[in-house]
Amino acid sequence: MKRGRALWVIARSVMLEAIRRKEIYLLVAACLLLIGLATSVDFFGLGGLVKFYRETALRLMGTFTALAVVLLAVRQLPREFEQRTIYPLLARPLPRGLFVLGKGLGVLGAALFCYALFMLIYVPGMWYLEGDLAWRLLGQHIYLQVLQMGLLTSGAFLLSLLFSPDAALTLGLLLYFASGLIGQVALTLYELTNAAGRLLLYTATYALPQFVLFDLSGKVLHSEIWSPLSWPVMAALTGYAMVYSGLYGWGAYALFRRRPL
Amino acid sequence: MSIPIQVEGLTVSYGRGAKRVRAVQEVSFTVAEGECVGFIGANGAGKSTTIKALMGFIFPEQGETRLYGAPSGDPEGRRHVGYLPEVALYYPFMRAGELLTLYGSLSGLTRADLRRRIPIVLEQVGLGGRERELLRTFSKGMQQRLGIAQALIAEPKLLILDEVSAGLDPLGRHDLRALLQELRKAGRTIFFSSHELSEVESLCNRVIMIDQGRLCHEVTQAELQAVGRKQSLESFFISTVRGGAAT
Amino acid sequence: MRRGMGPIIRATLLEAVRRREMGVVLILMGAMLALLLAARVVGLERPAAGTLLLNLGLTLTVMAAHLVTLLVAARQLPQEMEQRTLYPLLARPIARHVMVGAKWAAAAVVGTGFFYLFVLPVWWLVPRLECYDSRTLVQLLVLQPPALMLTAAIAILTSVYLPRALAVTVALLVVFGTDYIVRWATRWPVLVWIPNPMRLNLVLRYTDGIGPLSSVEFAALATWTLLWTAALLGQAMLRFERRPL
Amino acid sequence: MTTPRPRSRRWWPLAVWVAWLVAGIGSARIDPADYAGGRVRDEEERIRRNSSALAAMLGEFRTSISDIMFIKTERYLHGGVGYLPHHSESALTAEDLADDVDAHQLELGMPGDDEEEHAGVPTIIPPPHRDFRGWIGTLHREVRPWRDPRRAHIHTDGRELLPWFRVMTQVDPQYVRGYVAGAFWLAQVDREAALGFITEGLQHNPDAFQLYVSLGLLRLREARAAARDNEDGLAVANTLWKLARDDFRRAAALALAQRPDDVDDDGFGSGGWGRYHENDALTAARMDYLLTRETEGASAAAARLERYRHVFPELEP
Repeated sequence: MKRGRALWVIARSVMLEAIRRKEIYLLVAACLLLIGLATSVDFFGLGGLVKFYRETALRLMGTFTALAVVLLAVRQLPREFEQRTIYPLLARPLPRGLFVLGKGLGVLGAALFCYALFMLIYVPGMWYLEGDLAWRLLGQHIYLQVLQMGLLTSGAFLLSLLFSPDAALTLGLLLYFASGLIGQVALTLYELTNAAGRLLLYTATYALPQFVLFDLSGKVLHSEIWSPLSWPVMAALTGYAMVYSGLYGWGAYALFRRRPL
Repeated sequence: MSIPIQVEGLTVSYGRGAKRVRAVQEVSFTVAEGECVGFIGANGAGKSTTIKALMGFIFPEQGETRLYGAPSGDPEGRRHVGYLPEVALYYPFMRAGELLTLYGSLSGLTRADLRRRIPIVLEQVGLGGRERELLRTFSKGMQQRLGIAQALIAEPKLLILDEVSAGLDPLGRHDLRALLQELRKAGRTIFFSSHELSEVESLCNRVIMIDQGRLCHEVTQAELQAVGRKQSLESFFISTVRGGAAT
Repeated sequence: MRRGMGPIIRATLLEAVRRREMGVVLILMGAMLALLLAARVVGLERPAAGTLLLNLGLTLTVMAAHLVTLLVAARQLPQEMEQRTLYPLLARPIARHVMVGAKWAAAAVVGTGFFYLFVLPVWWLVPRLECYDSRTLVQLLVLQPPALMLTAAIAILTSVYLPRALAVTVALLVVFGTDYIVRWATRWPVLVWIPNPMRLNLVLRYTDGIGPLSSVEFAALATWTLLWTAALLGQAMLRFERRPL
Repeated sequence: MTTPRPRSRRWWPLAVWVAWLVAGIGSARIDPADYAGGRVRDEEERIRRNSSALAAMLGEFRTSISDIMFIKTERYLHGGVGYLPHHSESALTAEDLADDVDAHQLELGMPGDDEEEHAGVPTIIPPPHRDFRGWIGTLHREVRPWRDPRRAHIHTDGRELLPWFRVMTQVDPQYVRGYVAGAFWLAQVDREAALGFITEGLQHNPDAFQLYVSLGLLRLREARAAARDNEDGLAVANTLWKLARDDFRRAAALALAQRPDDVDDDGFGSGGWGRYHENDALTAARMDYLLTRETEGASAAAARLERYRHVFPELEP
């Protein structure tokens, strides 16, 4: 119970900071502006065309949430060191592992807040366009996005302890946005390379987070064709996210634990 | 030669609308060549704001501040000034020598000047031989010493020091006092704020007191000596601020 | 160069080299070079594959150079203010706009150095199996420094108005997103007043085997970039001069 | 208030505004990506560039956003499944439209319509036996729209492609290909709107003969509908036939004027003239001949045929 409370207090402070610093609002505002631009396109006066809106909105929400998560996550731990706010915190009877976990949950909470704001716009937008919300697929998509944010947060924490905040930011954004591309290039290169190269590609595929696995937007978009994912697949994806988030998070904790303050 | 420091009717506010707060109101004073003036006041009285306005870091709502006749904000006025900020961190990725080279070159020193001056100022502040050390390894007190060194590097005619003895150990404070005495004797003009009133008492020939953004008292050397015979500057300051009687 | 710029540029360069982020990007770019080397050793059979690798390598180099420039530039002033290292600097007889100019120049120098460090190895490593116009390559190489100057100006401008993380986000959106946004300008003409450093990216033009820009086009593009840079940097200087610290 | 800015820099704000204003105006005029390959006005060039597997993956690296949108329409048509580039349905040219005036294929929406034609085109996400990633690959195929390439393609409602055609032509009004293909899909739901769309395309590209071909074909379709539906339909159809004939005639005239002298047997010539141009030009000439025969009689048609056969010997009565 006490630990739970400590977790909550730390997580809440992260969320408070995120919300008070207004960055999230700007991200949301920019996103909404772009979605607004998308809906302002007149489609020859035809009604019932929802895929354009769906795709634009889902793509923007995914991108902006990821941006918010990376921006928030990479600065959490380094800033505590830089501004020396970590001393009064760790002067309490608080294990360092709990501290990292609380920070991670806080970032996740802020990202969820962000995503919820987007959904507040997306869902009425779909109603307005009289499109099918495809709520089962959409629900699965949102769930996978949350898993992805967890993965991104733990990865960003690890990066921020290995590198300076700006380097971690650069790397985090690069890994996230180029993840799909890296995967596709690896698929092609695998055909071309020799045994050593193949081993390298195989290792990289399993070491790097595969963010492409958490983007169901393609199926949400064409929901009239695709059925929701089966439970075993959802379970496997959940397992993947848990294991990899756990590994990165544990790595971050291991570095943080041994770090002289 | 123009007057080192002139402050006339200085008023500075922070914030906007209903949250607007007057930090300094109609403050006027001057500091003449060769004077050593202490600037004292309680926390939040407006000392740092006045000094920042003097340096051109913030802009007055009303009034004017001048350094050697040039309005604050004009780089020319800062040509002969050495300044120590209230709280400053110095680039952690630099070495002490590199930092002083940076500040020295900006003040117009040549390479030859720098080669000559850097060991001297480091020695003066008690950091002799630490030229090659990275600043991230420096303690708070050492950073403060380095701050004094950067203020002195270009042999300025006027020194403006904000909370000069903050973070120094007793030995450091003693050394600092000796250094300031020496500079004063050499004819430098010194204007500094401090909470160490004994320091102010022993160094200054004039003390300016500020309370809630307004100048509340100016103590000349004669008065200071008179005060010194009866009571300490500290008790005088407390009675002035609390009672408002001394004016 | 204005007096006072040199030492500030030097200090910024020192920081860029000594802090670890440059190391990371260098490692990443090194990994990419290794990949290209592998492709060269294995041997590419289809000319189109060579072209795409060349396109990818050059594009990533250009983007990484802009990213580095942007991050270095957007960090400078907010960090100096946060850490209060700005006070001892501005206590010297240098004007504030010189300080902004120096920070801008330093970021552009870092980005340009980075760009040239990688663009030539990339170009050399990828087997070039199709016909490319080397005059276009020269133009590509010449136009990148102004493009990076523009990116630095965008980042500096956002950083004098916004807190650091926000400045980085907005600058990222402008630098990498404008290319997409301005293409809507036929519908919303006001969008042409968003700067677009990626317009000077001639990588695709080069890998498509298209000839160089005419001298008029080239000069127009260069002038356009300088104008943008001047406008943004000038605005940043004006703002910083008026900003209470 | 004291001014922190020295007098000498008072002109700065004005200079900044002027620079900003001029730079913005320049933005509208200077675009190094504005060349035949970059905006891919030339079909042959586009197919060549996008024909490799890497091209499909790195499509996002292209600067031509209209081209990216065009590729997107192909994906939409296949329910989001990404196939390696091939000559797919939405990549229609005016020539394809001519073969398809009845639009019998267009009541799509179900898989298996054209199995013969499309099965076997490789997908961008490889099938299990060609994927080294093991279970990550399996998950990838589950999460993303994917279909065994040996099976026939899925086809979705073509209407949903329309917003992209609208946007791509707004973004790049010179993207003739977008007008042609967009009008084709639009005609399925609203012929009036399709006519308007082509007309808009012609306003921006008065020399694009492909658009006149599209216009003629649209009128032809309208004429057939009129003849079928109305009581006095034949009269209406007659008028429309004449209008269509004029469109094809104008298209043929423009095409012949633009056609370079050195077109070889494969339809390649200088000035970016490719097989697609050649086929569209040929279509224009053929349709002009047919409609002239219909509306003006055999002798007038023969005269036109004679004129075109100087350029297209393969044209036969």
